[in-house]
Amino acid sequence: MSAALHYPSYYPSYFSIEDILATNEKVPCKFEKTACDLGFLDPSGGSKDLEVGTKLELPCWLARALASRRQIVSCQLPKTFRERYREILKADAALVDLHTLSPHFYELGQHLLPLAGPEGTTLGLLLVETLRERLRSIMDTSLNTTEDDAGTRQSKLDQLERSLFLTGRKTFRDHQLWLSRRAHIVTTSYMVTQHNKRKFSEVS
Amino acid sequence: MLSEKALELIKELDRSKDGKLPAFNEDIIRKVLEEMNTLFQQNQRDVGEAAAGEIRYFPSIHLRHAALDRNKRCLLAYLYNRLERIRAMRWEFGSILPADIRANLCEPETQWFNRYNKNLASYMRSLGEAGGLDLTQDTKPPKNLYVEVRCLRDYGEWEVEEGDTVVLQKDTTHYLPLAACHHLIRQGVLEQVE
Amino acid sequence: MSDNEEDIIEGSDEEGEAMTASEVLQKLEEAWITERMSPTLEKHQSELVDCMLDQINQMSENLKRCKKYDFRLAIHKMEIDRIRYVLSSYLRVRLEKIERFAHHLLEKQTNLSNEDLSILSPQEAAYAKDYASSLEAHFQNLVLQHVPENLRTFDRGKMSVKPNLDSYVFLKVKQATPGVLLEDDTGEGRDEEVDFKEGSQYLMRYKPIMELLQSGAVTLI
Amino acid sequence: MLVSDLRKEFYDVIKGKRILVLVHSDIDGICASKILQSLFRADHILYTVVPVKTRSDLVSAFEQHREQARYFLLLNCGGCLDLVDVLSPPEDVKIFVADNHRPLDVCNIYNGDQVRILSQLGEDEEVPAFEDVFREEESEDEDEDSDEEDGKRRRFDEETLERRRARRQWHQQRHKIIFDYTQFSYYGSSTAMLMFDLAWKLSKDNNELLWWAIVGVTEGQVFERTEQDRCVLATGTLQGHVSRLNHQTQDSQPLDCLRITFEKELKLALYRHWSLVESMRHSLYASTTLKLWTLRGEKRLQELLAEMGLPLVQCRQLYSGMDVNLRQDLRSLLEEKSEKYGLPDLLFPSFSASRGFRIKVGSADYVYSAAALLEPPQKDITPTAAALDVADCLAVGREEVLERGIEGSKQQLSAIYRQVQTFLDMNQVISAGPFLYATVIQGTPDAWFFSAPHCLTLLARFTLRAHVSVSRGRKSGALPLVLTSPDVRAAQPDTCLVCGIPPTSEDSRRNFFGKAFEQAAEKTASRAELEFFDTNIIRLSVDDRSKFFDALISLLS
Repeated sequence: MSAALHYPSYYPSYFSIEDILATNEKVPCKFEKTACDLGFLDPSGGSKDLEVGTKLELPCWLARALASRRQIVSCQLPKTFRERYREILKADAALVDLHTLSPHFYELGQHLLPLAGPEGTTLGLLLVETLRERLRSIMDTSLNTTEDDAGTRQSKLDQLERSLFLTGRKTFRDHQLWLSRRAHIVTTSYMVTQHNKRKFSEVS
Repeated sequence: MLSEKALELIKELDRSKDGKLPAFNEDIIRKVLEEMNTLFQQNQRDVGEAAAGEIRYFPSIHLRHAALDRNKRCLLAYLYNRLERIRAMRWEFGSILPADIRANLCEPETQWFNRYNKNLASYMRSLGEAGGLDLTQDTKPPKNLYVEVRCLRDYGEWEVEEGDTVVLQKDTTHYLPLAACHHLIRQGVLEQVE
Repeated sequence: MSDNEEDIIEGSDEEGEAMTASEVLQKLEEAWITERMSPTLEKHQSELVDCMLDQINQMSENLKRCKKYDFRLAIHKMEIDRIRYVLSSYLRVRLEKIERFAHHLLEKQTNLSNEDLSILSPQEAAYAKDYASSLEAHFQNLVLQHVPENLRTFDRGKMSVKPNLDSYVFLKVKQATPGVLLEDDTGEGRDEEVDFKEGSQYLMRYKPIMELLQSGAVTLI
Repeated sequence: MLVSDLRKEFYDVIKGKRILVLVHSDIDGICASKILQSLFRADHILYTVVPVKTRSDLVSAFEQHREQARYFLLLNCGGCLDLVDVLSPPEDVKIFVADNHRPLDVCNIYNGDQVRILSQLGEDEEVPAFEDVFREEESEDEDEDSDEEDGKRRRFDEETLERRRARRQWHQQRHKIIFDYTQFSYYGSSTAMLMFDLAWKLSKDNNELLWWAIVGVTEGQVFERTEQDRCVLATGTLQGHVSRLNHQTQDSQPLDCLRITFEKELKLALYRHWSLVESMRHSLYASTTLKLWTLRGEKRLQELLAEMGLPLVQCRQLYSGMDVNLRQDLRSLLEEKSEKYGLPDLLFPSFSASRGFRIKVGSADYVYSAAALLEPPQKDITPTAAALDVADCLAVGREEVLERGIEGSKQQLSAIYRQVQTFLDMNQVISAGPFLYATVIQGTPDAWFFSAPHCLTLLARFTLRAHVSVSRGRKSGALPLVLTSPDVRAAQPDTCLVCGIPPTSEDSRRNFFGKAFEQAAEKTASRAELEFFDTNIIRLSVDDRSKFFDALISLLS
């Protein structure tokens, strides 16, 4: 059934692996209230409780939970989304190695929106503008890269961009196949091929 | 940090793309469940205190609860994504999985797979009035009734249509009705020649 | 077309609306393409499916009477294969969505006032039910029954997978429709109105045209 | 029985049935099979194609599929065996045979209905008359007594005696006739050509099928299997088809389609894919005529190139890198000088295929490539898989397989060249009296190449030519050569392959070694396997080698 032709756009759900990974990125937080008996979460501090004013990098999912209602913590944007990097991205977004910067750049960015406070609008624009800047070259390379090059081309892309890149490649290949009148050829299931390959390499 | 074990499960799935299915990681699941129980008990205790008026416990309760939710999400996502892959395998390998893949399924997953098989089969049977429609066939738009195929491994005698059998021996070439040999191509026994 | 051929293709089709087999097939193909392109599950077309399934079964039966190695045999068989492919592909895509959105679809189903509005065919509904409950049972069995009490529920509202109605789709207008309201998705109130002209094609978000699709005024391409 | 109308008596018979095709792993056979497969597909005739390499392959393949099909077609195998005897087919099974090996077994030729031979016999092929090789025991009375009918009735025992004498005489005569008939093994016309002819008669011929027929014919030509006059005839016929199917102008056809041209071609192996110098060195004809492995030969080559005005640098780089002008003039330049340098046959009429903007490939290049694929240097490729590779390399659009074969062929030719040089340097070609004799020594690194029948034959031909070209006496030209090589490909250790080829002075390509090997092995009870359909090659136990050769010498003296 994986042969279905439609490519649903990325839309995270409760079970989305990507989303779980993205929400695990760290966000700098400051405790505004004391959290009793949770001192062990701060490897540098030795106290039993997490005192008011403790600065700690918390995963995004936790930061959001604590910042939302009772404002147990206050958050800062991770440095990738702060002024300095924003300038770099504005200067020439297409050249930035987004993967090293933040492998889940766009997705994390969206999760940060409620935490960004007054910077929210800027952050939102940054996400849109960055993708807009980079999209053309992603599309271009995904359709015009040799199989060997594809790996290096991908290495500087964030997760969302990668899925766009791969979708582009697959569509391109399917189109090629169709042009060469080979689209109707029945092939061995992808999983079966992979499975046989693995079995073969285990044997030899 | 809390919920780190649970994340390991997710990372494990993330690493093993390409349709692979790693062995069911019961060990980590147990550890996550233990963490959850500990968090829960600590919260029970603090909730008791809080109920008695100690509002300073609220932040910790809140934090632990978030971790409990996160753990639950990771566990369910782990199960869900594994089932997704197992489901995909039904369409790729057919109703019987290769032994080494079966070995990586836990018992409830095997049961789920069987139930899925049954449900799918009865759905396909219910289509139309005359015996249903096999949806695992016809994966590509048909161009020819017959196709030339090559046999990739020794498979032995095989019935093409009623009464008509062919011996499928490695490196032999055959011209056969596509509808009949479709699933053997999907399973990697035959290869369609262009 | 010879009488014989007519006979093979037409079979017996007396009841129902007066639609020729090729009209049914055309409708089915349209539904198929729309289904493939739509981000969510469209209304089922069981009548078309059943009709076409009947048709190919009938054709197969008729072909059995034909002489073997009649060259027309190959052509008719090919036709059957092609119809069967469209049917299978259509039903496969639906099944994939039914599985993905099982809980979501079932919930919609229960809120229905009229059975005719059902998106799922009766068979599909049965399938979805079993699929959804098999997932839940699996979660219960392995995780939920072992976690602290207050976490044991499978919260359908929060956890079920929903379609992305903001996806963009290509569409073709079949009936001219003036004044289609396109809400601004950034929420800044820059809503727009578009007049759909017959035969024109658009690329836009799915949500605003959902109803037009259901009414048959547009079709996805 | 012999079938003359393939369309009526073969194609129409199997239409609508399923047919099992057993094809010998040679290029002509595979080409023939590809042509047929294409025809069968057009008519929805279900088939199974099984490649076979040896006689036991044939028997086991037949047994395996006997239950599944009623119609069998044997391509380039089995014609020389008494098929009813060897395969014991069930009564309702029909076996069609199209084999380019000769002589065809008389039992097949005179079989009533079950075995049907599609190959067409040439006018020069004389098959013993039916009554000379078969007679029914009951009817012999009348036959023998006829001339005595008018005489008076003799005494019974005298009559019996006479009859016995006659019978004995008949048997002796039969033996002689059969011996004469089977003494030489040789090749008839190409089976691929035969199948193309069928395609043409069915109006289903096209350039692709024609190309396969050309490659099939070219195999017989390049490896000097088919008699020369037959080659000329076949080339003429093919040329007719080529001009018929390629007369449209280039513009009216899609760019990517296959185009075939007929032209004079250099008898140089793979020169379009190699450097000119390398190609000449590794080509049997040029290399042995100019003695390119000697210092003098090398000088003569340089002289020749200089005279043609070809800079050495250009000739040493890949042909594709050569100056375009030089490439264009190469053939005419070489043709001018060929006479002077003793290479009158350097050019021969041949065919080449081109598709789109890809480089032109000669039919001989295809043959070299396919031959190398058939006997791959990689140890993990089974013979059956190799046969499929050959089928692939012939397919339009599978240039990468062709390419692989060409590279493999270069390796093969280089190994042959090195081995010939060793033979000559070490004086390892020895006269055994009635024939010359050479052995590839156990442990030779290239032995893997030579443990395959086709490459071994090539080596034998190269060795004999080279030897004759350097030996002073006239006598060596009149001697055949027997070459042995350790059979490192075989499953069982300590066996070798023995290959015999006719003398160079002989115009005819008939080969008497098949029968001679058989008799020598029989006489000495050697452990020999006469397994190959090319009977001039056998597999022999190393321990039995000396007694086998003693017998062979006495047999041929």
